Amino acid sequence: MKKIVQIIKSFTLWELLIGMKLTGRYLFAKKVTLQFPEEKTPYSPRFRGLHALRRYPNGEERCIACKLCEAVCPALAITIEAEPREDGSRRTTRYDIDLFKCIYCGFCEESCPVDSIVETNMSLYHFENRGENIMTKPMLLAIGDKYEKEIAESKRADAPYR
Amino acid sequence: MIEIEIDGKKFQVEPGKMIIEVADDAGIRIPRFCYHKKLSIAANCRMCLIEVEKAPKPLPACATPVSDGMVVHTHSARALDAQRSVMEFLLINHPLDCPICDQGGECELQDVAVGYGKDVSRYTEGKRSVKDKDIGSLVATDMTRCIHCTRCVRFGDEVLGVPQLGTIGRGGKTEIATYVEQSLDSVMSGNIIDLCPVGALTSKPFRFQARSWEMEQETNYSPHDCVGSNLHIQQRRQKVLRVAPKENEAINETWLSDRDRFSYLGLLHEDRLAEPLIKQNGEWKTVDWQFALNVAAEGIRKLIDAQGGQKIGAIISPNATTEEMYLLQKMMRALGSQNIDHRTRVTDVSDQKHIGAFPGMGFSIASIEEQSSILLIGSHVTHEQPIIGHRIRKAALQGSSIFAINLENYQFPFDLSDKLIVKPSALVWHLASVAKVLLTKQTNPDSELMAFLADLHVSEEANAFADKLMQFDKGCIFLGEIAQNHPQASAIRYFAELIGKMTNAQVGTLTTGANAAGAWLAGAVPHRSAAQKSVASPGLSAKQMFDAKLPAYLLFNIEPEYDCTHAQTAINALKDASLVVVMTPYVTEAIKEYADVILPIVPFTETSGTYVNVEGKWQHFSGTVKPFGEARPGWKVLRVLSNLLDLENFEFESSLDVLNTLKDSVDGILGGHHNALELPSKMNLPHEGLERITQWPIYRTDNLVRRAYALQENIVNTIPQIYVNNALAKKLACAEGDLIVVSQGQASVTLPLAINDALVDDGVYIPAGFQETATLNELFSPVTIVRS
Amino acid sequence: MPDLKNLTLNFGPQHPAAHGVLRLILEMNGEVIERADPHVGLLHRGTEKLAETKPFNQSIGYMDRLDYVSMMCNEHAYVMAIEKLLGITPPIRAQYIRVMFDEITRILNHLLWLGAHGLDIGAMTVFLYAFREREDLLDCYEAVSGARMHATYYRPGGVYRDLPNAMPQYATSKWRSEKETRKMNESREGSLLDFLEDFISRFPGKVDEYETLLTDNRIWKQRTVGIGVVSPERALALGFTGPMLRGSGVAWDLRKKQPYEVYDKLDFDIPIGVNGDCYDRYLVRMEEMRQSNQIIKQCISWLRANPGEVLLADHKVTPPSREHMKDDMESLIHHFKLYTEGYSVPAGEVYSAVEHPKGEFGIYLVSDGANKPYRLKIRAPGFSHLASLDEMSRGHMLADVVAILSSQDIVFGEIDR
Amino acid sequence: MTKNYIELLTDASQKNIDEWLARYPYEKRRSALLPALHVAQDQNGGYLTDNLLQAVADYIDVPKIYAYEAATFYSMFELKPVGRNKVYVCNSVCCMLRGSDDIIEQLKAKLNINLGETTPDGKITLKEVECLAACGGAPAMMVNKTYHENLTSEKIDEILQGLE
Repeated sequence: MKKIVQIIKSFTLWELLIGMKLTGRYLFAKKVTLQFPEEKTPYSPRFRGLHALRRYPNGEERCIACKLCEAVCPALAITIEAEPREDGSRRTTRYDIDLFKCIYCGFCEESCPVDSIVETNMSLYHFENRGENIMTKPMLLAIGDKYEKEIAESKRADAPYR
Repeated sequence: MIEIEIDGKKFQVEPGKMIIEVADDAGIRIPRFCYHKKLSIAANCRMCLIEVEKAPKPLPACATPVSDGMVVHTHSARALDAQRSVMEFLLINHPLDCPICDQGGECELQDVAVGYGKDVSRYTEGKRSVKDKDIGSLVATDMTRCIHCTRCVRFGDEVLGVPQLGTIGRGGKTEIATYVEQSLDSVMSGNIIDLCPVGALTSKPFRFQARSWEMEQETNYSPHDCVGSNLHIQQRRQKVLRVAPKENEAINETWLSDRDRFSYLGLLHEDRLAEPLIKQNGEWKTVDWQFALNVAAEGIRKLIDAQGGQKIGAIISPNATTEEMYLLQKMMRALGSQNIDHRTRVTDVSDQKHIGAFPGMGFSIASIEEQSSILLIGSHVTHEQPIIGHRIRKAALQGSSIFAINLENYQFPFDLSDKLIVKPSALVWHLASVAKVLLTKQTNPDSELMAFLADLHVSEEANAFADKLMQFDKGCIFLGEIAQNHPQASAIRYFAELIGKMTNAQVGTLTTGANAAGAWLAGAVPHRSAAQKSVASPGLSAKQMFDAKLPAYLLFNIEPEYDCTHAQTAINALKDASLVVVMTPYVTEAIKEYADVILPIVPFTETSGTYVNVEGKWQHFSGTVKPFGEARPGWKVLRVLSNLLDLENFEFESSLDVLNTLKDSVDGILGGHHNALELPSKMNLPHEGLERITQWPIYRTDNLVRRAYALQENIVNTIPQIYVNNALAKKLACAEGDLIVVSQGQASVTLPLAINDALVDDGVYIPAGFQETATLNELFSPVTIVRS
Repeated sequence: MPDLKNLTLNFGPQHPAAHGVLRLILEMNGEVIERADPHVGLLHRGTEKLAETKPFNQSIGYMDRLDYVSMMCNEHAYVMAIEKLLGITPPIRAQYIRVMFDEITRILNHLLWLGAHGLDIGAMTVFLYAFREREDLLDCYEAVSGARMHATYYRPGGVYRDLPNAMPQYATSKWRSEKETRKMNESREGSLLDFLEDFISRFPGKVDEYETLLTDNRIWKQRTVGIGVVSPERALALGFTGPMLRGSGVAWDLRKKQPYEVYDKLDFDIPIGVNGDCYDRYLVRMEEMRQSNQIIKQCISWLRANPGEVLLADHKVTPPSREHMKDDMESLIHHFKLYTEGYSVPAGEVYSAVEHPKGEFGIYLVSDGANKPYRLKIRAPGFSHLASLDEMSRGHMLADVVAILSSQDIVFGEIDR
Repeated sequence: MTKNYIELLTDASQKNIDEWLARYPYEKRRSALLPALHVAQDQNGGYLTDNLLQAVADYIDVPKIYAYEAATFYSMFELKPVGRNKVYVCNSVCCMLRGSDDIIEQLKAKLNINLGETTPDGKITLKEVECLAACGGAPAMMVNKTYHENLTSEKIDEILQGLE
């Protein structure tokens, strides 16, 4: 009996028909794809994307040139130079992140004692020319200024876990 | 010898040693803050608590002497518990500064906290804060971070001998402070940066520049004085950021003078020359090396064809490396000139053929501590060679008697048993009279000498001084900068040698510059070529070259207006010369005025080379960073220039090649001895009236130091003024700050008056090494003063 | 009869079926493989040497990039090696989280393998289906670590952060109404565990779908049954591990044989094959996904019931919380030192291995007492699998090489290191 | 120009210090610092000035920082002008347990000043000090150079009355 069933199935291409039925069902099912870029997948507040340097609400830059991020960076992507600012405080004169070297491990953000360097949830950026991969201090601060609201929100959401 | 046991290991130790010393020798690590092997024991940090069996409480390892049969546990539960508790206490008031603190990463407090402390704090109360102190241009303070180990206080007390720091207040309100806040006026104050285990005292010029883990360090040697202090040059991305001492018990122990520590600040001064320059039709043009060297070689060749090789003079800095000295003298001699010298400040060279392999010490720096008596002649040793000054202080603390014959009663950090403060022109006179007194006490005095000194009137002071000198047992005599630069230097040497012979003391010369010994051995002197070979007809000394107004000069790493005696003569001679080739790291307007070709060479951090210190110790180093711009190491420039001049035997491939060629023939030669000096022809009577006294202030000694801004701003740095004592100021009816004119023959300078009561009567101290004073010529000569 | 010569064929290193940068030198007699010589090393990045120059923690991120489809499992072996040397045990909750993510990773890996395997043999659909499921799991990765692939999530002493209590949600757009969006967000209303639970309840059905498409499919069977047969003896001799070994009928799984973390507390089965051909290896992996689903389910219920620490509170090794770091001295010092110098690991050597989706992934770590490894050796399962390609494909047709290669589940990140 | 600060010390003070100096060998002359500072303080109406510290240091021939260290360490030395009478209340463990807190409160209220302050009429300076070594008679306080032990509220009123 089993054998007969198998022969019938074999001749009727049964397993292929079953498969077609499955794919046929999906043909009419709702699409799971999104209309990028108008639609985007949701980002976790922990997302590690493009870097930014943040400021305090009073406009003072947070970074104090402690160089922990530079030290902890496994890819040696961060280069910092510092000197006393006019008011005697410790500030960077150079803060470069080489995005080609960066491995987005998030250690810089973890190490930062003043929540200055953060990885935002921006993952969409591109370069057109050689050299644009180096993010300088003004560029990083500009990103921080522009997206401070979003950054603060995601950092707040994740704060209880850190 | 007694036996003790530490952590299960048995040790045979000398009684009287502290446990921590035994543990350190055995490599057993005990945490500590206040203990430092070069300082006295304070036992106030309590970090080194360890368990000793049968003792009721944990004991501080730094202050517990060993005893027979002692059983010590450094890592027992009890010891660790004690250490953990102490650590918790120490951190109670420590501010959360790590991220902004320069010490972070090389901080003993961090290391010990991680190694021996708890990992979370139980302290929730407020922390104290302490106002920062301004203690000068070299050391930055953040006193809130202080943990009161008092290392800096003890350093000032014991090592510098100028107690300026102290602990004020009590308990939780203790602070380290200077007495009503003043700058540290010491030439070794930078060492408190190394001593401070936390970030309370850090280097001001280095502030916020880099973290310890970013820098790489290379061993190098001090390029400023004849001591040859060992140092670590620390660089990041090809920029020297810091200099730290390298421990060498035989030379600088763990210390470093401020000059050696901070001179790196001048390395990348804006004067640094990046590319060769030549003067064409009165205009300066930047050219490439090939072109510049060809111009220089062509000029030299033309001059030799026209006037002969002996018409060229070469003057090299005493801070140049031995290799550079060797190559330059070899080149000069191959060109047919014996005119090479490194003694830019020396006037009197009449006895040069009698000087041994090199003027040096003949005994080791470390053995200075063992001398029972030391006589300083014309030497401000603590400013000229701070490390030697420190060794002399250590000798004094151990009971040696220190004597001085000087032009100024310098504030030494040790007590002088006796001193003679004399006028420049009376220096020889006084030495001779001391010698005479000593001579008369000899059983069998040299009759020729006695006859020579017969007319000499011996003052009461000299008599007493000589009497005390007689007690010399094992002693030494140091000839300082003034003794060497004095117009009668050879006479001074003669009498010093004579006094030495009669008092059983060795005579040492504390030479100027880092490499005078190397210069003599390499042949950078007019009367001897490399390896002490005498030349048939000696050439001219540096001063004689300028006096002779030669048509061509080669200058290597010097700035004659600052570095040379008779600066004005030198400048005039250079301006009149038809060819002046200057090899220098720094270019100034003054150099541009007389030079025809300027070749950029590099300072000591960018080249490899060798310094020979005053003991005759050869110290080779390799370059720490890449040369600045197109500048090249001096030895390479000299080699290529020699090649372009078609000279033979200049195929050196590395500085080691050069060194080996030289060293094979001179290895093991010790300096310091003077062979059969000759009696001076006659004794000049001391001059009546005012006389100039000249010295190179500690931070004006060479082109690198002069450009180190923090040293220039330091309180120790002399400012160009005219210094006289109170009595003279009164006589002149002048007050401090009045502008006055000092004339010396035709030349004169106008500068404010300053009072220094330590100066000899009738002595007018006008420091050298400044633009303002370069118009004067003679270092020690009569002057006249009028109010401006 | 013309004179026939063997043809030497260069396969890769830029061939779409080469699973990365494999360069395969094939000696062919007509269409029959005489010899297959895989050349490796084109993706060599010196991970082992690099690790010698960095503090221990800084290399975690590089472990992700070894087998870049089973990221957290690589990390797992590495942090376990460090933990063994340090003599520390992570909190039990961290162990459950690790096991859960190891199994998520296993599903991720097998899904990718399934898709690629299908593509190689000519089945397009299953690739799309597999990647649809991968999205959800990558969302879990992102929610917990912030990265969809290179997580850098495991740390010696536990995992960096606890599981989040909220999942990010879709926003409305001009393409989707609020109602539709709400529907999409249905599974995202709760915590990560809720989201994951929703997934595992759906997932067995999805596996059924894949099987519907493949298991009985005659083309599939023709391409895989009896292809690349390895006997149990040869499998052991060749150093096979994981599904490659189990496909040949050897019941060997580190999760059972040398249970690490909490595997001994979990209920799951080890599937094994019979014939040791590509088809059996396929079946084994399909069943493994179902078993992983089972393990995840158990982990979820445990994690729900047992909140707690996920990182050891020993701040000589793990960084203190940010709150502490900002207001107490000891914590700040430890934070500073941990992120610059790292911790020192007692001298010694250790081998730690995990049952990686591809087999036994091992880390051999030698410490001389410093803050960075003295030597790090990575045992990549794929390396010995690839080495047997010659033996497995000899006598097969050219097209079978592709099937064999993809049934080995080769990823060059780990082979070239 | 260095000023001669020693002149600030009166002849009597100098003589007094000489007596102290005579008790110590020359190398240990730093030991005379403490009594010498007392002498200087007494001479100057109960407090020391910077110049006086310098004078004492110069006189004993020790670095001035030594004098400064000692004067800031001990609570018996005042570096600011004080009242005619100094009231030092002990607040170490024994006295605290026996109620010195109340005594301090009472004194503060009565004199209407805070710790470390002087009454506007310059009569009394109130200060809290560490152990007076009178634990047996706690609570204790020192008024000028007299000890008062087993203090009670009434006793304090009495003592304050007696001051001028």
